[in-house]
Amino acid sequence: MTPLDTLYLASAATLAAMLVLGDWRRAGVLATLMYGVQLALLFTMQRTGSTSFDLSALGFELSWRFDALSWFFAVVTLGTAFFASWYGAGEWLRAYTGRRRLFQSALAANVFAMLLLLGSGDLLTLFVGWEATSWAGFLLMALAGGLARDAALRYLVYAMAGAMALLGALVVLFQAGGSFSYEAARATLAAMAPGPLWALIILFGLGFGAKLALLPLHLWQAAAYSETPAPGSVFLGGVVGRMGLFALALVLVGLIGIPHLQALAVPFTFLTAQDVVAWVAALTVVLPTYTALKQNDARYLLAWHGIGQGGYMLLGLIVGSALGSAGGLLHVINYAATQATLLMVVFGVRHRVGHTDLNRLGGLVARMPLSFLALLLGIISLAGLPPMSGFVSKWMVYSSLIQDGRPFLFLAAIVGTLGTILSVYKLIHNLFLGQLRAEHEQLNEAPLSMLIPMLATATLAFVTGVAPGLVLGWVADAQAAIGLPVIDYTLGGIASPRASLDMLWVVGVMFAGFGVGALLFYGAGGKTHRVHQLDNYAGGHFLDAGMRYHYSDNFYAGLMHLIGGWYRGSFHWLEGAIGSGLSLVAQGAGGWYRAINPAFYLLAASVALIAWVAL
Amino acid sequence: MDMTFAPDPLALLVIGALGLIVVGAAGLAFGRHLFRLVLALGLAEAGANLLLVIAGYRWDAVAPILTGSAPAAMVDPVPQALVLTAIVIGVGVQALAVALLVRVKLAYGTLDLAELKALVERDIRAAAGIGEPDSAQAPATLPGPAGLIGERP
Amino acid sequence: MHRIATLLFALGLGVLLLGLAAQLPLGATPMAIGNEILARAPGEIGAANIVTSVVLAYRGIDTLGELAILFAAATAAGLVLGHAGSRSRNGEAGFILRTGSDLLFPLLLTVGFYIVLHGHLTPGGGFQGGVVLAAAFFASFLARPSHRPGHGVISLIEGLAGAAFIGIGLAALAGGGAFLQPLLDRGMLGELVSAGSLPLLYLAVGLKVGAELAGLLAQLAE
Amino acid sequence: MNALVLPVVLPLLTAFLLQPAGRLSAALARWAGPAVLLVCAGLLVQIALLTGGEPVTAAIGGFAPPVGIVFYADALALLMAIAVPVSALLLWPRAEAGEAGVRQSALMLLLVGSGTGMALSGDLFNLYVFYELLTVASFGLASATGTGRAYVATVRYVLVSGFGSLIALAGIALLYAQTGSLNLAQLADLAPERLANPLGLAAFACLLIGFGVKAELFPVNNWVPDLYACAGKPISALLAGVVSKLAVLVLLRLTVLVFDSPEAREMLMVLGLAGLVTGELAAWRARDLPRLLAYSSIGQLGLLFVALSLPGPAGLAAALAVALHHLLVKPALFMLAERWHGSLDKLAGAGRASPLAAGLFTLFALSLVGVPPLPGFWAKLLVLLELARGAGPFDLTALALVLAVTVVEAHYLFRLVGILYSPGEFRDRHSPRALAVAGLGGAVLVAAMLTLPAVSDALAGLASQAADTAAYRTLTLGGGL
Amino acid sequence: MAWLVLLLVVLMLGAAVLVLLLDNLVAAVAAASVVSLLLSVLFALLAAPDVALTEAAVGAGLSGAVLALGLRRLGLAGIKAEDDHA
Repeated sequence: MTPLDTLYLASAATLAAMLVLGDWRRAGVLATLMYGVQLALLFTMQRTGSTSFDLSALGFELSWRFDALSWFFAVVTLGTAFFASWYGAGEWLRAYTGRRRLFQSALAANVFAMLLLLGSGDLLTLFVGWEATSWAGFLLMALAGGLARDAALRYLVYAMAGAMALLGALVVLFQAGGSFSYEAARATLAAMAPGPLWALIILFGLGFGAKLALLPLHLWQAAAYSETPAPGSVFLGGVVGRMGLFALALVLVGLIGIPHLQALAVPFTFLTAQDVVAWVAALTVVLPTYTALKQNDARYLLAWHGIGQGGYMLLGLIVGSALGSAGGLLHVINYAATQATLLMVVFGVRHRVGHTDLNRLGGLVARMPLSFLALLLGIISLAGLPPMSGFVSKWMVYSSLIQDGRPFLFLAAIVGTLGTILSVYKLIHNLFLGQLRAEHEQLNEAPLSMLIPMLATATLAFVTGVAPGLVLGWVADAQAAIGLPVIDYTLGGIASPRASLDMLWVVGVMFAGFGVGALLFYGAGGKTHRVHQLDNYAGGHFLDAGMRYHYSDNFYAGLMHLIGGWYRGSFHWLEGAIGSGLSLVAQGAGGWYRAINPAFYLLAASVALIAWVAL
Repeated sequence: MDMTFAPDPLALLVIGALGLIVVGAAGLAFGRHLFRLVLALGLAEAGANLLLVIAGYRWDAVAPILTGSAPAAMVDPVPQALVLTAIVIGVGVQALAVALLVRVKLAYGTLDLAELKALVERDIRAAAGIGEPDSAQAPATLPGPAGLIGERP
Repeated sequence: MHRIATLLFALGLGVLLLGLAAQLPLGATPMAIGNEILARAPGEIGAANIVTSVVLAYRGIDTLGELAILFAAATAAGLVLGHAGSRSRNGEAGFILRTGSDLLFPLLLTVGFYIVLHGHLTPGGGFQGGVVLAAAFFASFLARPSHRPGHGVISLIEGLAGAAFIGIGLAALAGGGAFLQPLLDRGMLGELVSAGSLPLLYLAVGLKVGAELAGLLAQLAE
Repeated sequence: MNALVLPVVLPLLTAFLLQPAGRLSAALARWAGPAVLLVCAGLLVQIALLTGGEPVTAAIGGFAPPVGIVFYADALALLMAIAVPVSALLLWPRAEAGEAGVRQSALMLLLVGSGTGMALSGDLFNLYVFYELLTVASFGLASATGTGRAYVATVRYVLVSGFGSLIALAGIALLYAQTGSLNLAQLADLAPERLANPLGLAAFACLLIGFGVKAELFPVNNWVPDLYACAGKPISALLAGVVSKLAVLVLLRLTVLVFDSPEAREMLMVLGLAGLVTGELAAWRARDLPRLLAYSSIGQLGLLFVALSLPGPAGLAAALAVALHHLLVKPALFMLAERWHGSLDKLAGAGRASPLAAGLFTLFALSLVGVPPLPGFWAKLLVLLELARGAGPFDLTALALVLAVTVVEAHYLFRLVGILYSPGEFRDRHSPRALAVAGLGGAVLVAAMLTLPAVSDALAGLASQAADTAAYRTLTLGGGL
Repeated sequence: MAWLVLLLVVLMLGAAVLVLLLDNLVAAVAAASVVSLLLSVLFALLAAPDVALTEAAVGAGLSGAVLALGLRRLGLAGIKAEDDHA
């Protein structure tokens, strides 16, 4: 029984427990504990290890093994699962009206499927894990029914299209290489001619891009992730999208290798394969972020950011330098913690208020201060400002872009970050700042069972921000596992000769500055005293309670008008075109069977057949 | 046609057989009235049978019946056995088809294929309980661009 | 437009088939099994009409299949027409038809049985004789629609004749040989009682086809 | 091994005697049919155990092939032969009173006898006769529901089958004119030098259209949707399940033994792809369950024809995997359709009303789409691997189309699963037998999944034996009794 | 012999086309029987007496009777068949 066996057994046991005890009142707590056990198991085992059993079917071997990369993603997965389950264990579960057993087992199935995917020992097992994750995700998303069911169905179409592209690539690779194992695949890919290699890259890109929601395939994610029940949405938003990144890292970087991508040129242009992927990632950073700006529901806003940050991670990874790829991989953990915190806060508000429509909220800071604090830490990390962890990984990716001499990509990243800052401000402003509405006067803080995990992930983001070294060790091992140059790091940050960062100093200086400012202010006898919201003077007269002076409706209307023009749902048009084109063809296909006089077409078909035979 | 050139009888027969099949097939494709389709089917089958018998014919050979006289070269008996079966199959199917036509006439009162197709479609939809059949409207296809869910248009 | 298109297709199909048929080895077919049967049949089966020996001996199960198809068609027609608007036609047909059918009935029966029993000697056999028998019963039914041949009797003859055919086959199987293996001695070629069990088989076929078609025609004529 | 003929002859004998037996006692007529089927199934299993999978032949009438007709029973033929009586027993139509009931049982017996004959026979015209018997029997059974629309659908089915059978007859004529023989083994010997020309290919095309009618091959399958929508669900399950596989088995024998040329395979692939694409797209637009299943059956058989066009034992293994998987799933789905009435949007809430049925439907949908652990995935994987091995222009387009169509299939199947589990009041027709058949199908599917290594070895053995033409020829022509 | 065959084939094909073109269905059935009859003569010429007898008895006789009875049953016999002419 290798350690990996015990991990898989524990995960399977969790699924079984949830299937059996799903409806039990304390099921949420049990699930959280079991995820905790799995996390502990993961930490006790070393980075690499393989299972003792492997299935063989039709002459193919299904084998599972862990390497540093899969271990790294497993940590993120189980961590997010632990906090999401904790978040959904207490008050939320009592208020949950859906079928508890189905929800708990769906979550457990998702975790188990993702562990299977992460530990896949060869391409066929990768595909089996990939399908398992897609279908478990579909089950989790389709739970809430109605709108969620449609969103889940749309996700399923994208996921199946991706899976089929992946299967096509696997099959072609198998025929060329003779077996599904990674080594054989690596050998055949190395020796492959540019033409088929491009086909494979496109197929793998489509396959994994569908789940990572890269640009052309991103329309499903926002709705699907937001309509899922709260803990599910936290888990999905936090980490499920990153499975695409894991697979891309495994295949594009691990099997094909960055140098090979750089060597592969796009015919008739001076772009290389690496540039193409980088630009897809860059566009995925920019466009969804500006769509996030337009969202009126906090959950959708954060979901659209999920897509943007996914593109960001791929951008870092594909740059291929030690600094860039470390930044990309580190961002997986940082963003998981950040997104989890933000989603927990938003769902906390939803738990209390009943909706998260940004145009009908405001001033909740007075009633939900701790949630406000968690959201504040989260948006600082999302925007990429010190002292939070988001800053560290964004800084690493930015400096690697500059070092590698890719000014336009850097520009795109900056524009993306600008969009992020604008939209997070909209989030915190419309939710917590401004005038408290009358109906929210008696609102009380999010329940304790939801508050603690929220704050825990926030502090986690803060701690990894202050001392990134704790996590960079895992990142370095992951880089080594897929053959990338390894980053050399210290507790405080990066110590490479060309760009160094020491967060301990940065945070120390920041707090020192705050300290000095506070000393000066309080030293000089300043006192702070509360100012009532209405103690204000606007537009020439005093405010009174009846008047609404805080308009959070259609925030950024001007900006929206400006960028609305050219971005008007171009991808929607693409999706719609494919949909209607397909239904037109289907109309024709159906016509064959509705033909009034089938024999006429029979005659035509037989003539064609015999003519073809004769020629 | 000058007399010396005697047309090769077998080629004529093949033309006859294929002609029958083609006329039958055209009748099947051409017909609107079910009864005429059954007739056309009978014709085509006759053509196929003729083709099968021709496949067994040998030049200047006699029928495969042993008469007391000297044993001359005989035609291949196997195709004839096959055609025997094929003809009776054809009539069996034809009789069943006519029986079915009687029932169709009783049920719908018409034997015109176009009308019947419409009537059957209406019945199937009624039996299944589908609403008004506006076949143009595609069922819930890929969720089209109903605007970004949750986004103010 | 539809008709022109159909004509075009018909002509196209015709030309193509003719093009293909030109390559047919007409008149000189490679009789791979034909010659062997022509050589072995008289000795091995003892029937003068070699086609009958092929139909009943060499390819016996084809004929069994053929019987079953006719039985299936009649049963299916019965199922379909079972109770469709069966208004029993009373009254007598015209005088000429009645006397004509009375005169013809015995004649048709003898011709029918002649064809059936001489199946192994002269052209004809169970199927053709059966049709003539059916015509005999049908003529009498046309003359007097009221008393149609008993439905029970017909289905009884039909069932038993079919069972007889298979029984003879099974007898061969029970006797150690293969299913439908020719039994009894072959007797003198050309004699009425020759070719072993073939005449019996053709008799069964004739009765079955006759009963079936009579029933079918009666049902259709209701 | 002359007892091989009994499973074909006994049902025919009982069918003939059913009518007179009905006179004696109604009970006898009612239970004679299923009893004989049990006996036949027992016989076949006993033969299978006796021969232990080694092919065995039975010359009809004692005449050694090629002169006489021969029954050739290798493992594949026996498997299909056993499947016929078993599925007929499972899908026996609801007993009707009196005359109609007796006639229906007789037709069912004829269908089983001819089906078993088609699986075992080794002679081309004998296959044609059994195929016709199967068709005529299915005409009667299809129109048994007695509704006006069933008659019209059956008439169209009769016309298309008639067209198919006359084309097949023309094919046999062309074939006989060139080779002078009907025995499959001898045809296999003569094929290389006699049938290599376009006329040989034309003969194959005619036979393909002829036998393709029941195998729902592209040009001749427009009778399928209306017939399965109007005929009784048990008979539709039987037709779509085992009967279509028998027709495919005949075509499989033809392609493996006689027409082994690349053009023939190309033709199969093109027609298969056409059936696959039109079937699945039409299913995507269907708005009532029976026709959706009918279109999906056309699509699945299209995939089967694509698999059939793959050369070599590996291609055959893929084809058998797809065929057996479809044989298992489709009848079960049709029986589920019997519990739920037609229109799709009327099925809302079925998940709550009959959770087991909805669960089974989801399981079958997952297997049809090809989700990994289920057998459906392994069958599709085999087909895709063989397509990739071919790597010709046809193969790659076929690969792309099969994958694209799977996405469409996933969408319409899981749109329906979504409807099943959406809230709504729903009461399904109470039919315990339908659930039993569907449950059995599901159980076998899961069992196949769990014992995958054993199943895959057996499949490989089956395929290599079926693909071994040399053994077929020596055993049949060598006069091995 | 060849001229006889030519005559018979032309007659047969003519009758076959007539089957499709005749408005009156009874006449069409009659034409079908004529085709069957000519076909049985051709079979006789092709040294296939068995088949000729079968074609005559079954093709001309039985199928003609079945179709005629069918017409009577369908009520289409005799009267000018209505809009069946496509």
